[in-house]
Amino acid sequence: MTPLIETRGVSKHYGAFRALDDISIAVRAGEFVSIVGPNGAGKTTLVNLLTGLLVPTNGEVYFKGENIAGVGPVALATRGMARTFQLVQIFPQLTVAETIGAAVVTHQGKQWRLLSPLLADEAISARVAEIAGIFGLEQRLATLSRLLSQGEKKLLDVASAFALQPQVILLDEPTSGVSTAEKHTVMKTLVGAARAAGVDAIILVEHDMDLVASYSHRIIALSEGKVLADLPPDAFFADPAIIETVVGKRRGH
Amino acid sequence: MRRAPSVILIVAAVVALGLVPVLAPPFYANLLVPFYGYAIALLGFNLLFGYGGLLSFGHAMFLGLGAYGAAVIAGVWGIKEFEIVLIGAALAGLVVALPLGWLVVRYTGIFFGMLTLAFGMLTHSVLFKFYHLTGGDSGMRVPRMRLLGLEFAAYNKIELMAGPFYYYCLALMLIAAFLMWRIVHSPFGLHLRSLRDNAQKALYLGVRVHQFRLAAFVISAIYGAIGGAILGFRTGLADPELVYWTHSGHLVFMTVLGGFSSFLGPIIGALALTLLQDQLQSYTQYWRFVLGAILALVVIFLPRGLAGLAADVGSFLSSPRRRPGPVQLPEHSQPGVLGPGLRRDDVA
Amino acid sequence: MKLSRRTVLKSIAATGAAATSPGVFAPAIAQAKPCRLGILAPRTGIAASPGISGLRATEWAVERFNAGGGIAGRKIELVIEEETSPKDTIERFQKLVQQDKVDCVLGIISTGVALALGPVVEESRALTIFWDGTTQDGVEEKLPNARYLFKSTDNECEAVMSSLLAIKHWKGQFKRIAGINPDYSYGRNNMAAFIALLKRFNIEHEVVTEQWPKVGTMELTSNVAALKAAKPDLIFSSLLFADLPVFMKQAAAAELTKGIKLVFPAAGFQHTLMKKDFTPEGMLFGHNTLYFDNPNATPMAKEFVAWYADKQKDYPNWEADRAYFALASYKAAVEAAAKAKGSAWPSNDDVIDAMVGLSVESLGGKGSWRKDHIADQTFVQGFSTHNNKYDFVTLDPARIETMYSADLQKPAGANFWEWLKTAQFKI
Amino acid sequence: MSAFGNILLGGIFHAAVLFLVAAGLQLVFGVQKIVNLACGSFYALGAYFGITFVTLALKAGMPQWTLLPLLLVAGAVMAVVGPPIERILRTVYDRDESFQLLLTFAMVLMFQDIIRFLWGANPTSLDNVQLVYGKIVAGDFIVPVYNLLVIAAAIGAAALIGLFLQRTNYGRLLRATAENRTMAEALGVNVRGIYAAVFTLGTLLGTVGGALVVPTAAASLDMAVEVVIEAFAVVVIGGLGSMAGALAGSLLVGLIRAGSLVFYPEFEILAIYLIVIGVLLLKPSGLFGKPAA
Repeated sequence: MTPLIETRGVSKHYGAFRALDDISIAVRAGEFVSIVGPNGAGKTTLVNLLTGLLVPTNGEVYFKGENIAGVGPVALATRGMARTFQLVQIFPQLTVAETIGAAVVTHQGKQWRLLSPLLADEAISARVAEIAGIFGLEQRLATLSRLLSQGEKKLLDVASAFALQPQVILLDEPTSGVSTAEKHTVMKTLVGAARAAGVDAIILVEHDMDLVASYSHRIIALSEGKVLADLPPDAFFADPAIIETVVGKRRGH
Repeated sequence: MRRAPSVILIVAAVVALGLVPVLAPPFYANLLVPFYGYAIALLGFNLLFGYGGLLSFGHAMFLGLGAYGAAVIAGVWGIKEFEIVLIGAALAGLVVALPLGWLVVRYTGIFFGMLTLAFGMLTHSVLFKFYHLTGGDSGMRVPRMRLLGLEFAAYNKIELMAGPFYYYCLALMLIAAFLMWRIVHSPFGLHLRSLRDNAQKALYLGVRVHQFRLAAFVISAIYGAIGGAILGFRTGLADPELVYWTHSGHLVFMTVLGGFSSFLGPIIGALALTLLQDQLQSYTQYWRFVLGAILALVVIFLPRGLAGLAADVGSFLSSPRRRPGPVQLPEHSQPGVLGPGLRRDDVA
Repeated sequence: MKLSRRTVLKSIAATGAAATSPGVFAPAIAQAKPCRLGILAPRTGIAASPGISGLRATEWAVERFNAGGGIAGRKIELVIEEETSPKDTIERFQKLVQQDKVDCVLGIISTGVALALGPVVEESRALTIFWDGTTQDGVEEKLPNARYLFKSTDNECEAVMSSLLAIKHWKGQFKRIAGINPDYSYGRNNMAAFIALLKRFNIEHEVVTEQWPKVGTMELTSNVAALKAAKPDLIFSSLLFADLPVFMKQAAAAELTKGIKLVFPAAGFQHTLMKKDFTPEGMLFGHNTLYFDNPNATPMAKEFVAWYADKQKDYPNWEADRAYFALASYKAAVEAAAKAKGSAWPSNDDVIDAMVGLSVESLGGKGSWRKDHIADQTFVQGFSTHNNKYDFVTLDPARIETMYSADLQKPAGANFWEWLKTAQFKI
Repeated sequence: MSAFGNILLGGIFHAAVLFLVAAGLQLVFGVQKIVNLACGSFYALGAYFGITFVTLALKAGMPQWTLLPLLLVAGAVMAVVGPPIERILRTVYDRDESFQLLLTFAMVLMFQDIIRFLWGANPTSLDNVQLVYGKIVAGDFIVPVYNLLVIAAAIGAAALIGLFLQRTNYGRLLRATAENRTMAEALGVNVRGIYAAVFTLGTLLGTVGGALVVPTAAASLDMAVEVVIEAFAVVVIGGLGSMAGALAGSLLVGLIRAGSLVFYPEFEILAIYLIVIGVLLLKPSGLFGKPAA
C-alpha cells in the first residue's frame, strides 16, 4: 500500500545550518504516528515541510503520491491535509459557526461564490452543525470566538481543521496549555472526532511521552535533524538510549 | 424577528432620503449627491478595510480614476451616456487595480498603508506633471451626460442634480449596497473576514490569502471609481485634489466616523461628514480644527463609530436592564511581533 | 461688520424670495431687505494670502459703500464662505445662491475652481464676478459664452507685459534664458508666453534650463544650483506666493541673481516678503493690478493703503484691487441700471447689461468690462529699488510702467497663442 | 565642477533638513510603532515659532550671530507640545495601527488651523539673517556657511542619537523597549515614561528641523502636509524605524531630487515615488530595515 504521506531523503538547510538532514519517513492510512524529539531537533521544520510550507533543500515530499514540496497550505488543505497549531489559533471576531464554516466553504469549493448568501446554504450549515456536534460546540455556534473559554478555543481550532474533512491531520502539541489531568480527555475527544470525521491518519507532534505511548502506532524520534528512531511504542520505550536522548534532555530543560 | 427593527429603520432612512428633493430646499439634494458618490466608494473601501483588515491610505486615487475616466469618456471621446461612463470607470478601476493589487496585497498593516499612499501620490504627481494630457492643476472637464438615454433637456444642471440625478444616485447606492451586502455575507466574504482576523490560520483552512485580498482590492477599486464618476459628474471637473493624500485621509475619516465594523457604518459616516462639514463651514472659519477634534474624539471614545453608538443606544433602549457592554474593539495587531514592527504579511 | 462669521440667519432665507427661482431677484420686496452679497475666498492653503487681501478690501469697500447709503439705497450684507477644492467650492456656491439667496457672488482665485464653477454659475443663473483665476487653458472649453459670469483679466496679462518690458529695455543684452516657474498651468503659460513673444520679436535666444518646482516647495537650493549650472543671462520666473521669497533668498545666498537680468511678472504677489537683503535692485517686478506705493495713485487708493497699513499692519497686494473692482462694478452696474430703468432695483438681466462696457475707477487704476464679460484692468510693473522706508523692495518711482490690459490680452474669441504671433504690441 | 559641487551641496542641504524630520518619525515608530502623520505639523510649528522667536530676540538686542543658537532654543521650546500629544496618543496604544494613524491625522487637521489662528494665513519669513555667518566662495562654487551649519547640525543630531541609543543606559532601555515592549515591562522598565520621552524627542527633531530650515526658506501653512510625504518617502526607502535608514533615505531623496533637476526636471517628484515603490516591492523592509519575519 502506498503511504499517504512520505518524505524521501529530505534535507532542509539554512546556510550552513542543517535543520533536517536526509529524512525518510512514511505514514500510511490508518496509522497514528507521533513525532518526538528535544527542542531544536527539527520537529517544526519537518511539520512545515510536510504541510508544504517549506521547500526542501534536497529530497521530495509526497502526499497521496504527489510531490507537494512548497505547494503551500492552501493547496494541501483542499487536497486533504489539515493541521492545528501549538498556540491556539482562532478568528477573534468570527463566531464558532463562521470559523467552522470557513473550512467547510473550502472543503465544498464554494469560496468564489461572491453573491450567494452563506446563511441560506444548507449544505454548509448542515456540515457546520455536524462538526460542532462532534466537538460539543453545538450550543456555542453563535458565540464570538474570542468570548470562548481557553479550552473551547482549542476545540474550535481543531474542529475547524477537521471540517476540511482531511485524510491526514497533523496535530502540533494539541494538549499544550491543557492541565495534565485533562490531557487524556482532550486526546480522547480528538481521536474520537478523527474517527467520526473519517480521518485516515494522524500525525502528532508531542512532548508528553505518556500521551505518545498511549495513542501511537509508531513513534518517530528526531535528534539534531536526523531520524533517531522510527519504532512501534513497545520497541521505542524498550530502548533506554533513545529515551535518554529524547526525554533525558527534556528533564534538564 | 430580531432584525425587524433595523429593517424598518433602513426602509425609513431610504424613504427619508427619497423625500429630500421633495421636501427640503434644492440645496440639500445637491449637497447629498456627493454623499452618494462617497457612500458607494466607501462601501468598497470598507470591504478592504473593515472586512479585509487592509487600511489603504491612497484610496482616493480610485475616485480620481473614476472622475478622470468620466472626463475622458464623456469629455474627450464624447460618449455622453452616464451608464457607459460608469461601466468605463468600473473597467478602469479593474484594469488599474489588478496589477496594483497584485503588487500591494502581499503586504498588510502599515506597509499596505504606505504602499497605497505612495501609489496615490505617484498618481497625483502624474496627473499634475503630464498636464498636456490631464490639464495639470486645472484638471479635465466632465460634461453633462444623459441618464438612461434621457437628455432631461428641460432641467438645468442644478435641477438635474437635485432631481433625476439625485434619484439615479440613490438607486445606484441601493444597488451597490445590496451587492456589497451579498458579497460580505457570501462564502467569499467569510473567507475575507477570516484572513483579516488570522491570516496564518486562514491559510491552513484553505483561504487563498493573496487572491482574496486582491479580489477585495479590485472590488473596492471598482466601487471607488464608480463613486468618483458620480463626484466628477456633479463637480463637472476631474482635478488632482481628488487624489491628494489628505483626500484619502478624508475617506478613512468618514469610514471611522460611521464605524468600520458595521456594514452601514461607512454610509452613515459619509452622510454625517457631508452634513457636518456643511454646517461647520458656515459657523466658523476654523472648521478644520473642529473636524480634527471630532475625529480625535471618535477615534478615542467611539472606536466603533456612530453605527456602534447607535447599536449600543438601540440595545440599551430595547432592554432597559441590559446596559451596553464595554466598548468592543477588534483584536489589535501586536506591534513588534514580526520583526521591526512591520506587520508584513504573515505568509509572504 | 464682522467678517469672520456668517452674518446671515438661515430662517430669513426660507421666506420672501423663496418662491422665485434661484438668483432671480424679486423687485417688490427689494427695499425691505439689505443687499446680500456672497463672497468666496480662500483662507488657507497657498492662495490664502491673496484671499485675505481680497477679503479685507471687501470689508473696507462695504464699510465705505454702506456709509454712503449702500447700493442703490440698500445696505450691503456679506455672507462669506471659503474657497477650497473645486467640489467643495461648488457646494459653498450653491449654498450662497440657494440657501442664502445672495444677490451676487464675488470671489474665486484658483483657476481650477474657476473652471469648475463657471458652468455652475451659468446653470444657476446667479450673477457672479470672479476676482481672479482665468488662465488660458480650458477657458474657451469650460466657460464659453458666459451670461451670468464675469471673468477677470487673463492671468497671462502680467507675463505679456513683463515680456514686452524685457524686450523693450533689455533687447540685445541677453541670449541664454532660464526659467523657473510653478508647476501648474499659470507657470507653464507664463513661460510659454515669454518664449512666444521672444519669437514674435525675433529675439535670438537659447533656453538653457526650465525648472518646474511644485507649488509650495520650500526647499529650492537644488533648483538654484541647477539654474546656476546653466549659466543664464536672464531668468524668467512666475514663481509666486511663499515659493518666491524662498527662491530669492536661496538664489541670493548662492549669488545666482547677481549680475543677470531677472524678469518676475508675479513678484508683487508676495511683495512684503521680498526683503531687501535678498532681492536685488533693477529686477523687472510685476505688481499685477495694484501697486500699493504708487505715487500716481488716486486719493481713494492712498486712503485704502493707509487704512490697510494701519489696521492690518500690512500692505495690500493685487487681490485687494480685484475684490474692490468686482464689488464697485456691481454697485455701479446696479445703480446705472436702476437709473436707466427708473426702478428702485433692477433685475439681474438689467444689471448684467449694465455691466458690459461699464468703466470703474478701481484701487489700482481704471477697469472696465468687455462685451464677452472679461475685465480690462490697469497693470503695474517696474524695476525694483531699495530706496524706500520699508524692509522690502518697491518700484523705482521714476521707472514705473502701467499698461491697460486692452493691450495685453487677446480680443474676444481669439486664441491666445495665435494672437501672440500676430498682435501689434505697443512697446 | 563647481556647478556639480553646488548641486551636490544643494542636495545634501535638502537631505539634512529631511533627515531631522525623518529621524523624528523613525524614533517614534521604532519605539512606539506609531506612524506619526503629525510630524510635518511639528516641523511647521518649529518654523513659525522660529521666526517669531528670532525676530523678538533680535529686536531685544541679541547679536545676529546668535541666530543658530536662538533657532535651536526655539525648536526646543516648541517640543513642549510633545508630552500632551503623547498623552492623547496613549489612549490608543493598544489599538490597531489604523487608529493611531487616524489620531495623528486628526492632529494634522487641528494643527493646520492652530497655526493659522496664531500666525495668520500669510506665509512669513525672516530676512536674510542667515548670511550673518558669511559664505564660502571658490569661483562659481558658493555656499552660505549657514547651510553648512545646518548640515553639521543634522550630522551632529545623527551622531548624538546614535551615541545615545548605543552607548547610554537609557538608550539601551529604549532599544529594549523597541525590541519587545512586554519583555521590557516585565523587567520593570518604565515603558510609559520611555514612550513620553521618545515622543518628545521625536517632536523635538521635527520642531528643530523646522526652526533650522526657516532662515533659508519661509513658513507657510502647506509646509506640514508637504513635508510629511517627503519624510515618508525617506523612511520607506531607508527602512521604517531605522536611524541609518533615515540617513541613507534622506541623502538618496535629496540627491536624486537635485540630480533630476539638472538632468531631467520633469522627473523630479516622480523619481522619488518610483524609488519608494521600487524599494517597497523589492525590499519591503527598506534599505536598512530589519527584514520582516
